[in-house]
Amino acid sequence: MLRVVSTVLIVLLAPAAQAFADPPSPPPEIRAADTPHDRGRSVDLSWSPSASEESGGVTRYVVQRAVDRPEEFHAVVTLPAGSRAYTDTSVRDGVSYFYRVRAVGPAGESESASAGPVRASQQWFNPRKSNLLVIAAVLIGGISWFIFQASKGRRLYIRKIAGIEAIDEAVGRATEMGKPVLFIPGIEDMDNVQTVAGLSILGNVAQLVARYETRLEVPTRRSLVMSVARETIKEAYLKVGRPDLYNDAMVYYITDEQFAFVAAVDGIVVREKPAACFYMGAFFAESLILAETGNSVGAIQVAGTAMPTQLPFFVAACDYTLIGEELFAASAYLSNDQKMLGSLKGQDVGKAIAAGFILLGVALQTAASASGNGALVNAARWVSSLFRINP
Amino acid sequence: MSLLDRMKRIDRRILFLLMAAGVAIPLLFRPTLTVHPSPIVSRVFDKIESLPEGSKILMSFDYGPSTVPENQPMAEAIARHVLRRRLKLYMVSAWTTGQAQADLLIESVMRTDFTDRVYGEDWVHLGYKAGNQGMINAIFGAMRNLYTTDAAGTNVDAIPMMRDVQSLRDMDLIVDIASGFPGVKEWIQFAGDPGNIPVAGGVTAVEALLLYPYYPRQLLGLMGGLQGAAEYEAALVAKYPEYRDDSKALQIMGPQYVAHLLIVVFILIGNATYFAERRRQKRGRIAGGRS
Amino acid sequence: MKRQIPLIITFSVGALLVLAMFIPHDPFAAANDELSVWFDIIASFAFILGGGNLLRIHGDKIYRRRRDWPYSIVTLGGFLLMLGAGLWSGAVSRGNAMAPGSLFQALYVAAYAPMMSTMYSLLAFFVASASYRAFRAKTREATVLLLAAFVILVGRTPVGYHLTSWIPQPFEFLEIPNLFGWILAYPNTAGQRAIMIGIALGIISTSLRLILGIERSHLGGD
Amino acid sequence: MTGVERIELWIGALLTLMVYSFLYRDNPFYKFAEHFFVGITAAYAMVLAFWNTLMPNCFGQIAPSLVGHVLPTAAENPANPVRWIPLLFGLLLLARLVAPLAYLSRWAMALVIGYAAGANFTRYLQSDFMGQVRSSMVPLLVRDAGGIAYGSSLSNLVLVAGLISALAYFFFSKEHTGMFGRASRFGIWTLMVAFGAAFGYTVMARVSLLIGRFQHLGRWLGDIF
Repeated sequence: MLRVVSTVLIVLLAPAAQAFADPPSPPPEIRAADTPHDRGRSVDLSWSPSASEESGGVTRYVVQRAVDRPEEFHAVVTLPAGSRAYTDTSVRDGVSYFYRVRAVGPAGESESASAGPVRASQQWFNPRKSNLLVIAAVLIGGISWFIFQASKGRRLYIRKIAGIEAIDEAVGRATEMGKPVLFIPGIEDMDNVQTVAGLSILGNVAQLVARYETRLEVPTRRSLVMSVARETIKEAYLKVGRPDLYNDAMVYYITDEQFAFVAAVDGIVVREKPAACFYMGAFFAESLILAETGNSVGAIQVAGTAMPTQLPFFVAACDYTLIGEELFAASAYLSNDQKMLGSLKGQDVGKAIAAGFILLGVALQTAASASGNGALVNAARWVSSLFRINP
Repeated sequence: MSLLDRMKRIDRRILFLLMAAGVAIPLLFRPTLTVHPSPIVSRVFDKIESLPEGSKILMSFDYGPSTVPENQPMAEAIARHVLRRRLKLYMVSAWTTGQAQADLLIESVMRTDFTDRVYGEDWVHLGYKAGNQGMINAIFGAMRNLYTTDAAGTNVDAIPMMRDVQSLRDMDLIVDIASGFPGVKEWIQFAGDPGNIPVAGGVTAVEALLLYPYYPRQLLGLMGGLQGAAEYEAALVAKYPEYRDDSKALQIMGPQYVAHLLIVVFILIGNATYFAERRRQKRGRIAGGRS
Repeated sequence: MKRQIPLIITFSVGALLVLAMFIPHDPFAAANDELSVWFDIIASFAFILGGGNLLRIHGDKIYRRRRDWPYSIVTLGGFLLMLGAGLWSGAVSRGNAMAPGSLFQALYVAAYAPMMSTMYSLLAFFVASASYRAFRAKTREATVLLLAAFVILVGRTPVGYHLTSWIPQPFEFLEIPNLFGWILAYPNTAGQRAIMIGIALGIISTSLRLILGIERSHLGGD
Repeated sequence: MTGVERIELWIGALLTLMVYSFLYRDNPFYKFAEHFFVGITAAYAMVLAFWNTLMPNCFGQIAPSLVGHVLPTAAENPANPVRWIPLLFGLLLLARLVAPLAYLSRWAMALVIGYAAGANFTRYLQSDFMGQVRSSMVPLLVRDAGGIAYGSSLSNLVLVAGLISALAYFFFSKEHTGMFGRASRFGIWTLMVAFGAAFGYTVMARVSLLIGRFQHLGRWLGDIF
């Protein structure tokens, strides 16, 4: 049995063994250059494959590097056969490096000529991001223009946002019933812009609450949000002339763990039985737990979030929901600050640009696909490349 | 009280009870089901299948115990696949709770099926770092800015497979197993897009929908929920039949299906009640007008 | 002054990070990396601030004998137990508080993890009650939502396959499993994308307002 | 099962039942579990932040030799005095706990907000604005080997029409009347389809969680009997 196996193996491996008899031929060409448009500490290498690679004579390539002179090479990395390029990110800026690639096979190894000297350096501008820069500039320009217009006193039209009237109504009802208002500014930290939007809506709700002398409960999941919420509410109470009604205890930190926070809020809801619940900010899975618990005590619920995953649950379980961008719009709208409204108008410019370019791209793609015309294909490709992320 | 009134005012605790029974009963009987991988899952499997030996895979554990039923089977299937193919596995976590999940995976995969793979050469556990997307941004620039040691406190310079890793750009694939923020989206925004590194995800069903718009250009592929996990397991078992008994997701699809049908029935009854009620009101209004 | 300094800090940090996107040269590039770590460190202090507030709130509740005050003892007990265990476990195992076998890790496995998963799993029940109560074809929009949900729900089960497998070949796209994929890939993507583009613009303009100091409600009064 | 594992299983199962009791109504068992949960999680976050971030990246870089007693690796790196700055800001944050100095915490807050605004600005512009616009440039006429692919063409039309009209819905500076109003109405429908799909898709996730808990309780019951 053993003999049969070994005979078969020898027969099978004989042709291959012949190919392995000689060491692999060296990679014929190697190029090394500073990685363009980067922050330095990086060199791009590329090489042509060893002629022995196709016949299986190469199993791996070893990239080697020398400092200052093309002597004393040290291995940097070992790469599998088939590799053609490597980016060495373990170099220092301003140092001269030489590189060579060693092809290693079953029958030995051989080295390419050395490439270099090459020096890594930092660049002052990344032209690959120039389209991003242009689009950013256009958006910043658009938003700033309308903010400027607004600050000069030009009245800007902003349509009514459906959920906003509901806020007034809900606070009103809580007052009539003598029950508290619950406000949750999302469960994310201050590094989430939705939290900022939620807090500016809180500022508005707090003014209503102060005016009606209703009770307000704001449990938070983040201590930073608690700090900011206190500042916001204090200012709102001051604005409507009721600083006497404010006290720190209405805003409190619970815990950073999402579901422990939810457990506590659920407890608050069933024990305090708020007549109005507001959920404004970033929410995750807890959206439905909160909304169903709020519903079970008969509260009017108004939600607003830019978390697409949770919108369906709020839309289904709450009385009113601010969808996505409406959350940001509502925070600007409620502030009644002309500059904020101006920036809202600037956002519309962004949407118009998006829609315009999508339609242009679609038209060109369609025309190109219908006619097969080379110029149209190029035009379509060019328009699409304006929005490329990774050139 | 008529049936309609009773249905309208049904105590929600009865619905809760039905749901519990709908899951518990099929869980006891365990029916077997067949699952076929969909393209969005196959793309992840095929990518790992096609990478040359020694390629570097970064796996981020961005979930906690609460989504273990969905996320852990995905993480295990990926880890098995990666180690089986002799690729290098780098484990990190952007969630406080993720590190413990990685430890559990080490127990159930590395210490049971792959005892011959060496820590520090075939796989490494770097642990949790705070900072959410900031953490991704930081290791995208330079890995050692944050990860000076692995999870056990060993200096990374003493770990062989960390020697040729300077930044995230050195990775051949990022697989993020996630259930929220930060998650796949942040890995795309802070690593995949700026560095042109392929990003694949394994997420809860909730998150999956949110990520469809990134697929296929910015996101290589995606396992969505238990179904996605079951599909990946099915692909893995088709290629490596020895993993049949490890397929946790495939085994609990039965209760899933029953619960789905139960919810469909709830929606149907809810609507039937609503329409019956509306008809009654309409009839009442007409009658009132006549008198 | 109380307001000027924070506004200057916000502007410099925000503008620096935006510029770093386009300027890969130091000091911008290095500042970008370093700021990420700083943010991380400040966020860690926020946890301490949180712990401090927790002690204060529950201590006050116990001191004043507010409603349910005995439960505040439970909170404080759990807090101090976990804190002590964590600091101890980390100190004895080179900073790895979650080292297998430590008290901290045991508490995590025994109490933290099960309660977290259980709270999360309440969703299965609430999804059931919400589908009974809220998913009703009250308006045309609600009907569209309901139909889409219905197709996806059924499409995820083998029933979806059996229900419509009789549909003849040219109309096979109407089979529920096919419809399921189509809804996800097209109308769903269209809706999600519009939301994403809108949100991106909302975030861009809010960020801009923050950097420029136009939005400053978070800083409170003077 | 070891003794420790058995204790863990029992504590876990009892706490699970206490939380589930909330589904019936609020009760002392739930209150106990809720308050205990809040306490341990707040400490958990603090502990991890301390050992994983503050010690290695802040204190360990300011005073390596001092921290080195507990965290030996910290002593291997030279001191990095730049990290005094975030430490200072972190302490300013804690000034919130001292009433007269509370305003100083705004400086730290300002840094956090500046970081968030700066980091989000370009990221969202890149991935969610540009990336999504680009991916939407699809031909309305798709060709395949056999000529025109009507199915894909129609699907692309649905995608583009749905997207543009949903964008119209989010247009705030124009009254939703006439042609524009009809477009935004169609936009709402597209959004509703997306929401419905999300709801239907999510159910699977929620049920998985419940299965996970039942399996845990099943192990506990198995241990009793």
